[in-house]
Amino acid sequence: MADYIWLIPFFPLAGFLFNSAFGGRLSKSAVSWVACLAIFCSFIAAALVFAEFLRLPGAGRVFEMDLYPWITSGQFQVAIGFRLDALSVIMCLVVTGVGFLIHVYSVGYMHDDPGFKRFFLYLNLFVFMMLLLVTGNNLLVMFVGWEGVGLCSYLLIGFWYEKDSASDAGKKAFIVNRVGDFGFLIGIFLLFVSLGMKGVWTLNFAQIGQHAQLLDGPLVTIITLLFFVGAVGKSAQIPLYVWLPDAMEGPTPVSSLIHAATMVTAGVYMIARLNFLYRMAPDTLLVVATIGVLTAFFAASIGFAQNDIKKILAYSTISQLGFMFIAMGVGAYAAGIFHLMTHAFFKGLLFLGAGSVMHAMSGELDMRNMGGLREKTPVTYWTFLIACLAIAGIPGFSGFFSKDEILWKAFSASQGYLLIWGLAALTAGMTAFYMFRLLFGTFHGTCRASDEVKHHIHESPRVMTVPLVILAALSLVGGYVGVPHVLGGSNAIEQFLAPVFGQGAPAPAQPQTAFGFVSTAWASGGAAGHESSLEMLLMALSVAIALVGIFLAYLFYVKNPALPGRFTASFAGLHRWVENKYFVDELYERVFVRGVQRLGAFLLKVADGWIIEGAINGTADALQRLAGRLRRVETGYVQEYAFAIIVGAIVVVAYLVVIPMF
Amino acid sequence: MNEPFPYLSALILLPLAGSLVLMLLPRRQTLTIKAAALVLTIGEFILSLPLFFWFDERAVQMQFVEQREWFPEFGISYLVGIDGISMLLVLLTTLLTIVCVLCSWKAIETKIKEYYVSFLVLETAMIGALCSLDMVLFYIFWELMLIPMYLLIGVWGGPRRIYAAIKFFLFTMVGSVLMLLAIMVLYFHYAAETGVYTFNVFTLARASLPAVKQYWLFAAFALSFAIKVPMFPFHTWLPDAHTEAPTAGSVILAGVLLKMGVYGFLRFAIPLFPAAVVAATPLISWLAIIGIVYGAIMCIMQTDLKRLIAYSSVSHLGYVMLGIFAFNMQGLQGGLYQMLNHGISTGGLFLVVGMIYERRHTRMIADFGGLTTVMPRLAVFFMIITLSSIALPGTNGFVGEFLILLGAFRSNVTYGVLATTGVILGAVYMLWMFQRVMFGKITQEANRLLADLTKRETLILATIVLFVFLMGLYPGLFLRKMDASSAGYLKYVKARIAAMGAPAVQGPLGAP
Amino acid sequence: MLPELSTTVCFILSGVLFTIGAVGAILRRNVIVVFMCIELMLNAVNLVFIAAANTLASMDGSVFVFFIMTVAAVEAAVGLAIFVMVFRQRNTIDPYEIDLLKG
Amino acid sequence: MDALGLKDLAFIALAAAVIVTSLMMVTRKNPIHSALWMIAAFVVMAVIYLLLNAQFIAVAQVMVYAGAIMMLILFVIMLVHMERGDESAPAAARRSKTVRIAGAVITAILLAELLFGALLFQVTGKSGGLSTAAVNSAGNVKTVGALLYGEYLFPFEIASILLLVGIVGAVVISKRK
Amino acid sequence: MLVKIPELAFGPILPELIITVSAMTALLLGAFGRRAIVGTIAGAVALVGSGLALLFTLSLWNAGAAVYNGLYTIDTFGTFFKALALIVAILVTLLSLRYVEREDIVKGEYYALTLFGVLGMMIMVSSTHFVTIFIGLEVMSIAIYVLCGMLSGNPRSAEASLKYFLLGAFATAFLLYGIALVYAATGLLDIREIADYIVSGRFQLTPLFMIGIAMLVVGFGFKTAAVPFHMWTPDVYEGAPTSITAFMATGIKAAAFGAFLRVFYTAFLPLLGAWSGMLWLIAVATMTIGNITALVQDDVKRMLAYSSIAHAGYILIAFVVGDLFSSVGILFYILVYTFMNIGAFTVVIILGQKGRQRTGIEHYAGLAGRHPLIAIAMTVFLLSLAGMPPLAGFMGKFYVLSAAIKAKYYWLAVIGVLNSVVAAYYYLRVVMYMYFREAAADAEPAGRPDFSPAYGVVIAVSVWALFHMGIFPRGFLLIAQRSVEIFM
Repeated sequence: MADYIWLIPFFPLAGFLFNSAFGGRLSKSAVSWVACLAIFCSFIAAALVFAEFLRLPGAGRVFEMDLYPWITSGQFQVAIGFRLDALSVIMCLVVTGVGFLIHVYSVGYMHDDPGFKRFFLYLNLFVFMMLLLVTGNNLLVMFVGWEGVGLCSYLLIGFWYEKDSASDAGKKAFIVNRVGDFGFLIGIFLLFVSLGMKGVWTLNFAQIGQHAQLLDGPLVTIITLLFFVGAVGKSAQIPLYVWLPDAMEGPTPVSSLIHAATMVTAGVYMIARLNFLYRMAPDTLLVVATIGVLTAFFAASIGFAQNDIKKILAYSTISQLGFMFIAMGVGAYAAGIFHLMTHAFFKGLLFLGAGSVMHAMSGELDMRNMGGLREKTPVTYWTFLIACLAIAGIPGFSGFFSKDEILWKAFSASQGYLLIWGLAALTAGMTAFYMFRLLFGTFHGTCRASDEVKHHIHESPRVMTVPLVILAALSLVGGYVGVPHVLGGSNAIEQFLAPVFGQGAPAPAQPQTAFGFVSTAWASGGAAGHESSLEMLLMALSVAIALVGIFLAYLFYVKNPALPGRFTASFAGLHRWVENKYFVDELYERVFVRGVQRLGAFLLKVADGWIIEGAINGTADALQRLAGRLRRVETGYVQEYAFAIIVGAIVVVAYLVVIPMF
Repeated sequence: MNEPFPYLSALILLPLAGSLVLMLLPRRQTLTIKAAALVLTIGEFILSLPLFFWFDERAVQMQFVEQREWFPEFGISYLVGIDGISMLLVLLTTLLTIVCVLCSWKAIETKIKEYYVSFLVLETAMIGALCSLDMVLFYIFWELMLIPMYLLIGVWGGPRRIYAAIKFFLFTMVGSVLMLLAIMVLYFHYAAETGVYTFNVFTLARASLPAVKQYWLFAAFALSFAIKVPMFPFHTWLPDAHTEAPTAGSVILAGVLLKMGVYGFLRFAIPLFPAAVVAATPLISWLAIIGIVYGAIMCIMQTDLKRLIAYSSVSHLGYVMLGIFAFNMQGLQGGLYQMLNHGISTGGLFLVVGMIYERRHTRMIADFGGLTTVMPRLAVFFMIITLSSIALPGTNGFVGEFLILLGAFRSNVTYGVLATTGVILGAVYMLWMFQRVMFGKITQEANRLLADLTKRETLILATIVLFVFLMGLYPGLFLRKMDASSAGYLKYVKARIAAMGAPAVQGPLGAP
Repeated sequence: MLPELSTTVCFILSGVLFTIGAVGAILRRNVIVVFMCIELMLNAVNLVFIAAANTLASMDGSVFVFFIMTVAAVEAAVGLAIFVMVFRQRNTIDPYEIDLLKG
Repeated sequence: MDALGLKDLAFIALAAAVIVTSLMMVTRKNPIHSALWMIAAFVVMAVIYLLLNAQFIAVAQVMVYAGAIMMLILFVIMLVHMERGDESAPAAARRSKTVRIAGAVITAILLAELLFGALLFQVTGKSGGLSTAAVNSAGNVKTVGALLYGEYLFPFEIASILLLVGIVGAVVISKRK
Repeated sequence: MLVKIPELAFGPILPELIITVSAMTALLLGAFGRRAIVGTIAGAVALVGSGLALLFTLSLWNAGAAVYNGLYTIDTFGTFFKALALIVAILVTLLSLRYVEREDIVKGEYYALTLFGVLGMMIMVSSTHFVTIFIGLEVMSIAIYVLCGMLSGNPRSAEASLKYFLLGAFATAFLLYGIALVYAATGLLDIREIADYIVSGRFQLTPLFMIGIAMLVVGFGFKTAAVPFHMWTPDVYEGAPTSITAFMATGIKAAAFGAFLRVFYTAFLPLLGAWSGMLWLIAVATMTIGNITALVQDDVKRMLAYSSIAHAGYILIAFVVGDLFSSVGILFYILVYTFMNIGAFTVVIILGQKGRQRTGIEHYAGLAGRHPLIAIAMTVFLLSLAGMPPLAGFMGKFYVLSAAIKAKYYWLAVIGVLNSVVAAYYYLRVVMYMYFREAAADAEPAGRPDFSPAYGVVIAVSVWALFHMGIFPRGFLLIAQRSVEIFM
């Protein structure tokens, strides 16, 4: 079976190639069938592997194969190779599963779009790249997928290329990601070269894992930080999150698939994949956790003041990704992956729901022009509600289990910190607030849309609602694979992932490092013990926070709709900042975009123009001027020519006779 | 006599003979001329294929060597041969020339005969320069490249073609004449040392030059090659030349001519002057890095498509130089590979721009926008080539760039990190360019009526794209060919450096 | 070996004459006078030959002078013909007015 | 040689005369006057040649220069009506001052250099076999003639071609169309 | 008694005799017939004469003899230059056939004078005696003075003649002064004897002698158009009939260099160190001023004049070096240079019309479109002048420069190559006009070029020679080497 794992990414590629070759001649539905079928095949294949894994003992749950040697240059030898283990198979299932649903949904959603076929081409390509990313057995194949999904993201964000905002957003996404890739690439180089200097020339995950102990601490810290820079870019963390909200310019299924469920989690996956390195670099983990929690909080705060439903979801995604990074940062890799999975369900669902709303509202996105959709689009409403509950962390829904696991780990793990937990918990409440603000604003109250729009409001077709329902079901039950021990579950997912992450065991002793004193100081308050009572207490606390958030939202947007206005009026300054996303985009625009442009203009004018060209043209001009002057010596007067001869004679005589005499 | 067929001589002479045939054809029969040129270039390509397939990829030494006495009293001989380094460049040349002939099919409407004659002469010169192992022979071909290119730019170029052509010519000539002197100094030095008069580059490399002399001679060689590459700050001829040249001229200029500079470094400057190489490595690396970043920043500011691509060449060739001067296997192979890539992808970009230009007669970015709507097929090709140019994994550009950066990183971490910033900037200018041309709404009425690619154009671009992916996904096919040569080359250069008693090149050289 | 005084005088005289001729040739504004100055320079040369021949007891100098005089005669013939031709065309033989060709 | 002998005095006097006459030739405004002064200078030089034992050349000098060339020159001067002297062309007027100063400077330097050589003159040359006495005994003209028709026959013949070229040239040039 | 009647050896001077006879025949033809056909016959006579003379000259290749009491010499060096002069004569006569017709030049005298000029050159380069050199030089010069003025009724031609005559006579005085001083210092007029004398113990390097050398430099510098004795060149080249300009630029320059080389390398080579520094300066000044001034010339003929000055500078590079290698370079360069210039001037002639030279660069605009073959030929000549491989101009530069490098005159070589870059600019400027520009709409009608098969022959021969000497220079270099071996 191991020899056939390359088929998993191959199916979508085949779909892509088939459609690009023959798509032009096929009907729309045929194209969409091929596309969906390709993904479904992948899903089946992944599921088969998963089933196989369940039969195998923990240690044997690794399939690895090299397809063919890719780049070979001296000691640098990299193959196109694949690796399926517990981690990647889960990722595969999520990607293909959610991906399949979204494909199906898209058949309905994109039905009238002129770029229908192109859309499915991109989607298939994307799934291929994503699968490459998660199944690659070495860093370079992963990087291929990494860049590939970036490309697809670029293409899909700019899908409606005629809209300037869309193509701008695509470009922004790509470039910001490239900033991250810069770190990622350097990380790869540094890792390869440092290992190479110890005699191990490899980029293969397994081999790196084997030989990771050859590297010394500071080096690992630097390498992991560099990788994290890549993750920050791809997973839209501070300071590189700015592309994700803009990415909502893409068609909504894209937002759902790429910018919520799969691609943006690639950073999380990468850290999980390289957990053996991160484990060796506690300082990096601290940075990861800090960035994660700050992003979570920061994005959530922006989510408060947005009115565009997709933007809110985008910030929420950023925020949730922050949670995953908290998990990574505190060493709770399994919890992070768990949250990744549940997040894929409910956030995918939320976006699809938003898409359904747009479908109903003739493309309207501004929450202020919605309201009261509950009756007209019941399926959307109910599925949306389930997703909101899941994301808010209401017990029983999937988000509850995964998020609480993270919070608990943040509190309890040896790398966990009270401050991080506190901020994360607060953010969880905020999440509940703005998600319900969204829910209430969209589905409750009176409809604020124009009459014409109002007239058209209708529930989406079956092909769209069925995926919604399936995802809703997953959002409901998806959490039960990771029911913690304290609630009587077995935390199946953590166990399943154990071969990859070890038994969730934290790194033994914290080496003293530069950050050492800080982390000890932070850690002093946390991790008091593992008593289940404490865990229960914290769980209750977080549920309470979530409920408070929901209540506040209810208060503000259902009970007393005037309140928000008054509230914003009294905090006008703060609101302005939040509403404008703290002017970060403007800052970046001013510093980087215009900075580079100004530098470029300067260089073009001064360096190229004045200095280099100046020197060259100056020489040419000087020659021309000299030539003009020499030409004027040639006066045409014969006696002056004779004069020159005499002068020449004098010089020659002087040189040959007079000067040697002295 | 069982002499092997002289492939290289045949390759060198076929286009020249072809150009003579073309000259005899009647001027009016343009179609015959074009067809003849096409047949000739395709024949040339087919003739060059044995080089690839019969190339012994395990052999370090030169292959397909031919040596004939030319001027024995002076030690000038007709000595040609190829190794893994030059072989692929020869193939690139023969391939791109076909593409150039095809893409000129409609674009060139005046003086058609002269145009193809120039092109064929240029091909002879390029292949000759790549195969020459005698320095005088090399120099002759090297200079011979100038004239047809000068005419191509000057006769069939854009509005400022005269300025550009002359600038191109003079820039290149300044460097090359000094190189000629350096060749002579070396020649006489060796003769004084051993009493043997020869221009054979491998024999000359055995000369034991004092370090100071090496510095001077290397400087002369390096200037010549650096102008051709072009390295910062000798690059200003390139934007003008590219902008004004006809499409095929730009393609061949970017595709092959610029590589001649790098090739010159590899074949001549580095093996001949090891002590100077050691001393100059930091300088050249820094110039390369500045070139990478500087070229990229310049691209951002350009309003003319061809100018933009020209500056991107500065950036890309900066990578190549950096890789080669890393003096390790990855850097060298990456540099070599990137040369091929650049030929394919930048050549492709020029082709695309040329196709747009043929339709609209403008290259100003501001005149476009939204072309995807009317030219979807072009958009696909353009996108792929653009992505290849920004080194997206899976395309050819990635393999080269990655290896170069890895090589640079191995030799000096600072170089590696600084050069990697080009990855970001590359995406910035390329995507911005693509967006401004292809995306958005059509703002100008003239663009609304543009026709999509014809079959001929599709064929051209499909060839390019085929290589983009072939070289990106299965680089082993090509890397293998240069493996032995590169390893042998590095071994040789390092032995030379060691023999000079010079300090090792900065950074961990390691084994190849 | 110092030569006789007369020889030295002749050499000095020749230098003076040559200089007078040369300077006259560049200063006078009549082509014919310029030509006469050149003849004077030739005579300075002749003087050197004769004086040297005398001192060195060699007749080659005298022979050379004979050839110089032949040449001078030929030059005079051709030169004056050229002056006449120019004068016919331009009605002047001021060398400062004969400047169609310049730059 | 103890004191200045008569011969030396004569040389110095003749030299002075040549210088004066040639200066007159160069400085006269009227070209006819210049020509006449030139005849005077050349005749005085012929005397010097005589003193230097070059009788043949002395005679030839008078015949060729004073006779042939001068007549030709005078003839041409008459022909082109140039007896009125230097004309002042505007360009010349502009330049005359500079040219004069430069001319003076040049005169000084050239003279200095040439005299520098002449004053340091030493007889280092290889002596020929023809001492004055030997030449005189054979006859100066005869000796020259023997050389011209003997050793120097070849250039002598070429000189005839040269004269032919001169004649043809002069005819071609001065022929009116 | 003293009369040493030389052995009348006509064999060795047969070429000279043939030329003389041909010249006189042409003269007589000119004198007795004025019809067009007579002129053509004169031309034919000149051609046949030159051709025969060339054959006989070449047959004398291996002969080495000093005839006429040592006043005339037959050796490989002289033969080389004689052959070159005769080749020039043939080519110039060929291109004159149509040109004199067009410009209505009196033909008999024209060919006669041309042949006399060639005779002068032949004598000049074959002499080892100052008397013969001088007489030869004068035969050549007088003929050329006249030829310059032969465009009757053309004030420019007359002016060129006047200027060349005045300055030529002026410079001759310097040359003679030099000879006289050398004579005074050595008592000798035979340059081989001078050489022997210099290396003998009795010789003293006196200022007088050095002034003599200096004056010789001035005299030869004038004939070879070296800076600062070059100023006549552009004016005279521009004003003279173009065929004569070609003759001057190639034949005279070659002959002058031949004599210059022979005198300095035979007589003064032991004193190389004393005068090579001066020539270094002159070489640099000549190249640089020639090239730079050529940059701004809008008249192609005048541009070629400056270029010929610059080329004299390149030749002087090798002259400075003074070894076998460099002498070979000089000869080869002169050979190459002859063909490039003859070719270029032929094109200039073709583009002219009666009474209008049409040498302004604007007349070359769009030539490639109108007359592609002429344009290609001109391009070949110009590129060769610029020193582009694989043309002979490159090989010429190559050898001259390598001579400099070999003798470690690095800076001279660097200045030389940088100059060649400057030169490339103005040569390419003409190419640019021919190919890149279209003739201005308001330009006078171009008319048909004045073409005749004879021009075609000249151009074809030149192009062939340039390619042949560029690609297979070996034979020519070996010949050159044979020629200069007599000095070393």
